Amino acid sequence: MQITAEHVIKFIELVAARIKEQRDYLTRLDSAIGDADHGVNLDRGFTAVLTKLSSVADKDVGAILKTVGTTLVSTVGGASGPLYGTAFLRAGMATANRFELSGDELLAALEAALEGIQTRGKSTRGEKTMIDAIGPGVDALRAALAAGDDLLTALQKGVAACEEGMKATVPMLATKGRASYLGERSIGHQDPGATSAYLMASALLEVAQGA
Amino acid sequence: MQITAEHVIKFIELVAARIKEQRDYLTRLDSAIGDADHGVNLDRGFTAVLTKLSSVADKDVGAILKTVGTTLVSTVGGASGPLYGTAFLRAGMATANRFELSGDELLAALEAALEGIQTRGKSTRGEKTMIDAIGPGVDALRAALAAGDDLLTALQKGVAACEEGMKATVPMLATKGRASYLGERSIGHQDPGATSAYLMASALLEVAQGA
Amino acid sequence: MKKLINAPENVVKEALAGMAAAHPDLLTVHYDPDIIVRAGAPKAKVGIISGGGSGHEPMHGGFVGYGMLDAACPGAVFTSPVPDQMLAATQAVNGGKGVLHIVKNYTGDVMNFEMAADLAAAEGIEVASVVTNDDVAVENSTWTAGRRGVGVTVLLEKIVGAAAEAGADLASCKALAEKVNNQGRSMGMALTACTVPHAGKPGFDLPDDEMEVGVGIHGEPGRRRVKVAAASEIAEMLAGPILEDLPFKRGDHVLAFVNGMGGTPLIELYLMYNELNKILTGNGISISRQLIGSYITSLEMAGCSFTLVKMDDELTKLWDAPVHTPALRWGM
Amino acid sequence: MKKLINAPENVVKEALAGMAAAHPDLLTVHYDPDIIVRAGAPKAKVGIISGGGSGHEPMHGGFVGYGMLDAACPGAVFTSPVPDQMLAATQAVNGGKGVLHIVKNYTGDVMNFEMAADLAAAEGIEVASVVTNDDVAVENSTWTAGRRGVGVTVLLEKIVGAAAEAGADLASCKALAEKVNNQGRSMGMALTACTVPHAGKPGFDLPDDEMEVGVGIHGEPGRRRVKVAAASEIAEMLAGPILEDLPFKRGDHVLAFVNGMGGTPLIELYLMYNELNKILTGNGISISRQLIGSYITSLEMAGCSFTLVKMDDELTKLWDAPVHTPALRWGM
Ligand SMILES: Nc1ncnc2c1ncn2[C@@H]1O[C@H](COP(=O)(O)OP(=O)(O)O)[C@@H](O)[C@H]1O
Ligand SMILES: Nc1ncnc2c1ncn2[C@@H]1O[C@H](COP(=O)(O)OP(=O)(O)O)[C@@H](O)[C@H]1O
Ligand SMILES: [Mg+2]
Ligand SMILES: [Mg+2]
Ligand SMILES: [Mg+2]
Ligand SMILES: [Mg+2]
Repeated sequence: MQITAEHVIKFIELVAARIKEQRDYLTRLDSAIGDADHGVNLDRGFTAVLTKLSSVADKDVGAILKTVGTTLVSTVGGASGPLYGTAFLRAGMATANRFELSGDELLAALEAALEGIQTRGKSTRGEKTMIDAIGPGVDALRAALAAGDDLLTALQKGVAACEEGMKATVPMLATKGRASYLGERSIGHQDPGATSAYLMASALLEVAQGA
Repeated sequence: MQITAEHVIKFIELVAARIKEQRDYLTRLDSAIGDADHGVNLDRGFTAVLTKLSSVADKDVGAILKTVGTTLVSTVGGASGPLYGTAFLRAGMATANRFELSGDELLAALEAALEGIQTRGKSTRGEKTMIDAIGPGVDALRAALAAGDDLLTALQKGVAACEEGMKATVPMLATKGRASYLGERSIGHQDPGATSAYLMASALLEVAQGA
Repeated sequence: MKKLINAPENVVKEALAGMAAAHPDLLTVHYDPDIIVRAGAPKAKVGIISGGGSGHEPMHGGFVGYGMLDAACPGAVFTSPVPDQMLAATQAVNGGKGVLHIVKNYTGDVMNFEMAADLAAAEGIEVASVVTNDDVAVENSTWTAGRRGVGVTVLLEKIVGAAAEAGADLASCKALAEKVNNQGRSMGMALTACTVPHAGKPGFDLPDDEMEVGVGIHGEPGRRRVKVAAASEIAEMLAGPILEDLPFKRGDHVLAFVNGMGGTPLIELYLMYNELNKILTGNGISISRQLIGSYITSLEMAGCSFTLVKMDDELTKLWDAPVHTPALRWGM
Repeated sequence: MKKLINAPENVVKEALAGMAAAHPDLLTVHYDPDIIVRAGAPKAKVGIISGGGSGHEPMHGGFVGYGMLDAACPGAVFTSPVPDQMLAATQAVNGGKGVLHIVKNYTGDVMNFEMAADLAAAEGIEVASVVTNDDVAVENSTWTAGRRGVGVTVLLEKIVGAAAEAGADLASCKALAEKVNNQGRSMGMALTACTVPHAGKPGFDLPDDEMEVGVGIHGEPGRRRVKVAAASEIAEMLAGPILEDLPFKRGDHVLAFVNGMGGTPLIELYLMYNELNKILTGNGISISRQLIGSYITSLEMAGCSFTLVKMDDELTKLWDAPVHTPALRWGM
């Protein structure tokens, strides 16, 4: 199977819906070790994204993702705005002019997104951030595709790894983002950004499964 | 029996002790319909009075009461400071140079005190203030003495009337003092000033009984 | 009770010590009796003094300085000061042209100031008094203690202070103060109660979905308790009774004062100012001057009050005149 | 949640409308992207802009005006503004002499300002940035996001704004800003949590007998939770780490800033100033200038922070220079 531009539109719509559903949950997580705005931030951003989607409905995957990225940068703010914004922008650059993505192309786009977050956030794994969910997810996807898994199976493995990565943020000591100000007190709480990253990953899988 | 200057000193000391004991109770009453300071105000005043008592220990009743009055005026503040201050000042003026008070002299001093409060506070009975306790108390004392009761019996009747007067402030609508700002909402609460007035009256009785 | 204090009985004196340390250029603090006296005030002017319970900061001590008060008398928290303080303040600022006492209409304040005025008069000092009573939440009836003095007091102290600085005599200062009081109206509300340090408990219990409308500045409950409402509705509840009362009409220019009660963030005060501005515009009244901030407070109470004073050229000029105090400063 | 607001999503815009209505002489508000721009600023000077989440009022919008900021970018409550705002503000204030971005060290603020600076640079506008990081509660380690920018930001905006007004070039403004940041340290504490309007619940639960020490300005918990203590002990907890850190020593003169978090009454701030003054005096450090009030806040949080900046003649002169903004005004 391939991921089409239409799938990408559905994926973005599903992410927007999931974020709205989970808005208060994400905000509650951010309230424990941050400033209680992560869910509100992303909901504001994806609500704005929804109004832009119709203008790119017939565009290529790259154009769609770039529009998502610039809209997030312009509406989310906080740490997650530039980070997710950059992620979608980089993924969009990696998929310019493509209307369908193979597994390897999808992987390349996700790698570009991860790379973008790390550069923008000057972060590495193990710092209790969104990349502790995205990183393992991308690794698992890469390994599965390399092992010859079909895209759906590979995505399933990727999302499972992403979920594990999200849960693994609980015992971590935060050394990036607002949670780092808490020092030892950041331990024992799940990172909100890792949680929203997992929500996005599972939305991607759901769209692929429905395809 | 007569009320001596020594009794008056004991009376003031007992009032100071009772006020300190009941400080939080008086403040709680004032919190319901006022500004939560009546007990604190009187405790501050009578604590200051205690430090002055030794300087008038061998003086006449008038000198003692005037010292109490000026000290209250200078340390209590609020509404109760000028009111109780004036009351003790006027009682002191009525007992100048006296070392012992007969029942009638005591009555005259209390009448002067009541008169002073009413003039200073521009208040009449039924407005939910301290004079709703003091007024009936003075009336009952006057009636008992006129009927030929001995001083102790007359004082007992006076204090009982004072207590009834205090309780009768509960259903009253306040039209003077801070409680008047509450309008109808002042109904159902006992007036703090009437309560402190009753505390003072019963302290006087207690000293007379011990005499 | 959570407060940045040491012992409740030392709160006022320790805060005064902080003021003395912070503003030696503007004021001097004297203790026992506690008064705050303007530093280096010219003697040949009418002295302007005010006072009241503490817990309303910056009022009144924060208004001592050039163009406003010559002295302030801070009582215990929410308790009128004692006559000794007003007498000492009157003596300290008297330069022979007389002293104006600015008194908020509360039984205690009025009586204590009256006693002080009598004592000062007995010393041959000419004293005049004005009693502010701008709170429309209280029915103005001869059967009650009358309306409370609230927000107008701050504006009046600025305006009359400017007149005194410019050389107005005692009678003119008193007449001006009465004019400002007559042309001003206020009303306040509270989202939360406040805790008097000595009492240790909030003055009233307010459920999470209710507020008090028509409160004074002493942590006492208001005229009525209603469900918490949107800012626009709260603005109507406050502005409505103010506008219904004398003396505002279409075409008027007003000084609009949106005041925080002590625990209200500034973002909410600006939001309320926006609501007030819309209401006034709808009534054909324009705001020619404004003051937004927590200037007459009730400890940490959350809530706000509106005060409107009808302005004319005289009042506008005096409002704009230079002032330099810890809490209000412009033109210098 | 009790607040003087209408809908949570409109809080920022409605408060901005209030600011626009209140201060047309000082500033203009533009919407989408939301920025506050100084009215009538001279073009031939370095533009000074800052920004950050809302909920910290008066910072930053209240500091727009003569001698301080040329524009401010208010984000959603406690959320860094987006690059579009900083780009628009940079364009609005650029007069050809370049624009200084004053950024508080938070991941979000830094990244969003960086993106805006890149975009502005791409348009040929010269941009320099300074990142404040004065909060000694956070360990200053390369392994963390570094220290937060807090109270020093306010003082820096005043001082650098004065330099820009006097004609300093972009490099000098940046160097001056770095000097103030290097010479300043802060620490804060909270007695209560605050509630982000959208969240509807306090950011943390704090028992009645506990407080948070080492808090930032975003309603997040602090470094540690301890039993509520006396003001004198709290003052030690805040001043101690500040003094242990660089750069204060006996004989120094400092600008002392006692800041309220939004829900703290002024009487408590003066009491805390008294405690701070005693501690500094005991350490041979003298306060040559002070600022006391709620200037960098966390909505209705109760608590306070101390900021000390080591002063010299240059900084003192710039601090004393005239300023006219909604929240700070003197000399004019
Ligand atoms: N430097 C960083 N690198 C990667 N992710 C980060 C970084 N800083 C923060 N994050 C992520 O951002 C999330 C917080 O986002 P959000 O609450 O929207 O922004 P803010 O922290 O500005 O309030 C964190 O949970 C974390 O996953
Ligand atoms: N005008 C008045 N005449 C008589 N008593 C009054 C008057 N005003 C107030 N009081 C009494 O004073 C009491 C309140 O005293 P207190 O709380 O110490 O002063 P304040 O009201 O200034 O806080 C009231 O309970 C009432 O009994
Ligand atoms: Mg956050
Ligand atoms: Mg009282
Ligand atoms: Mg009182
Ligand atoms: Mg945030």
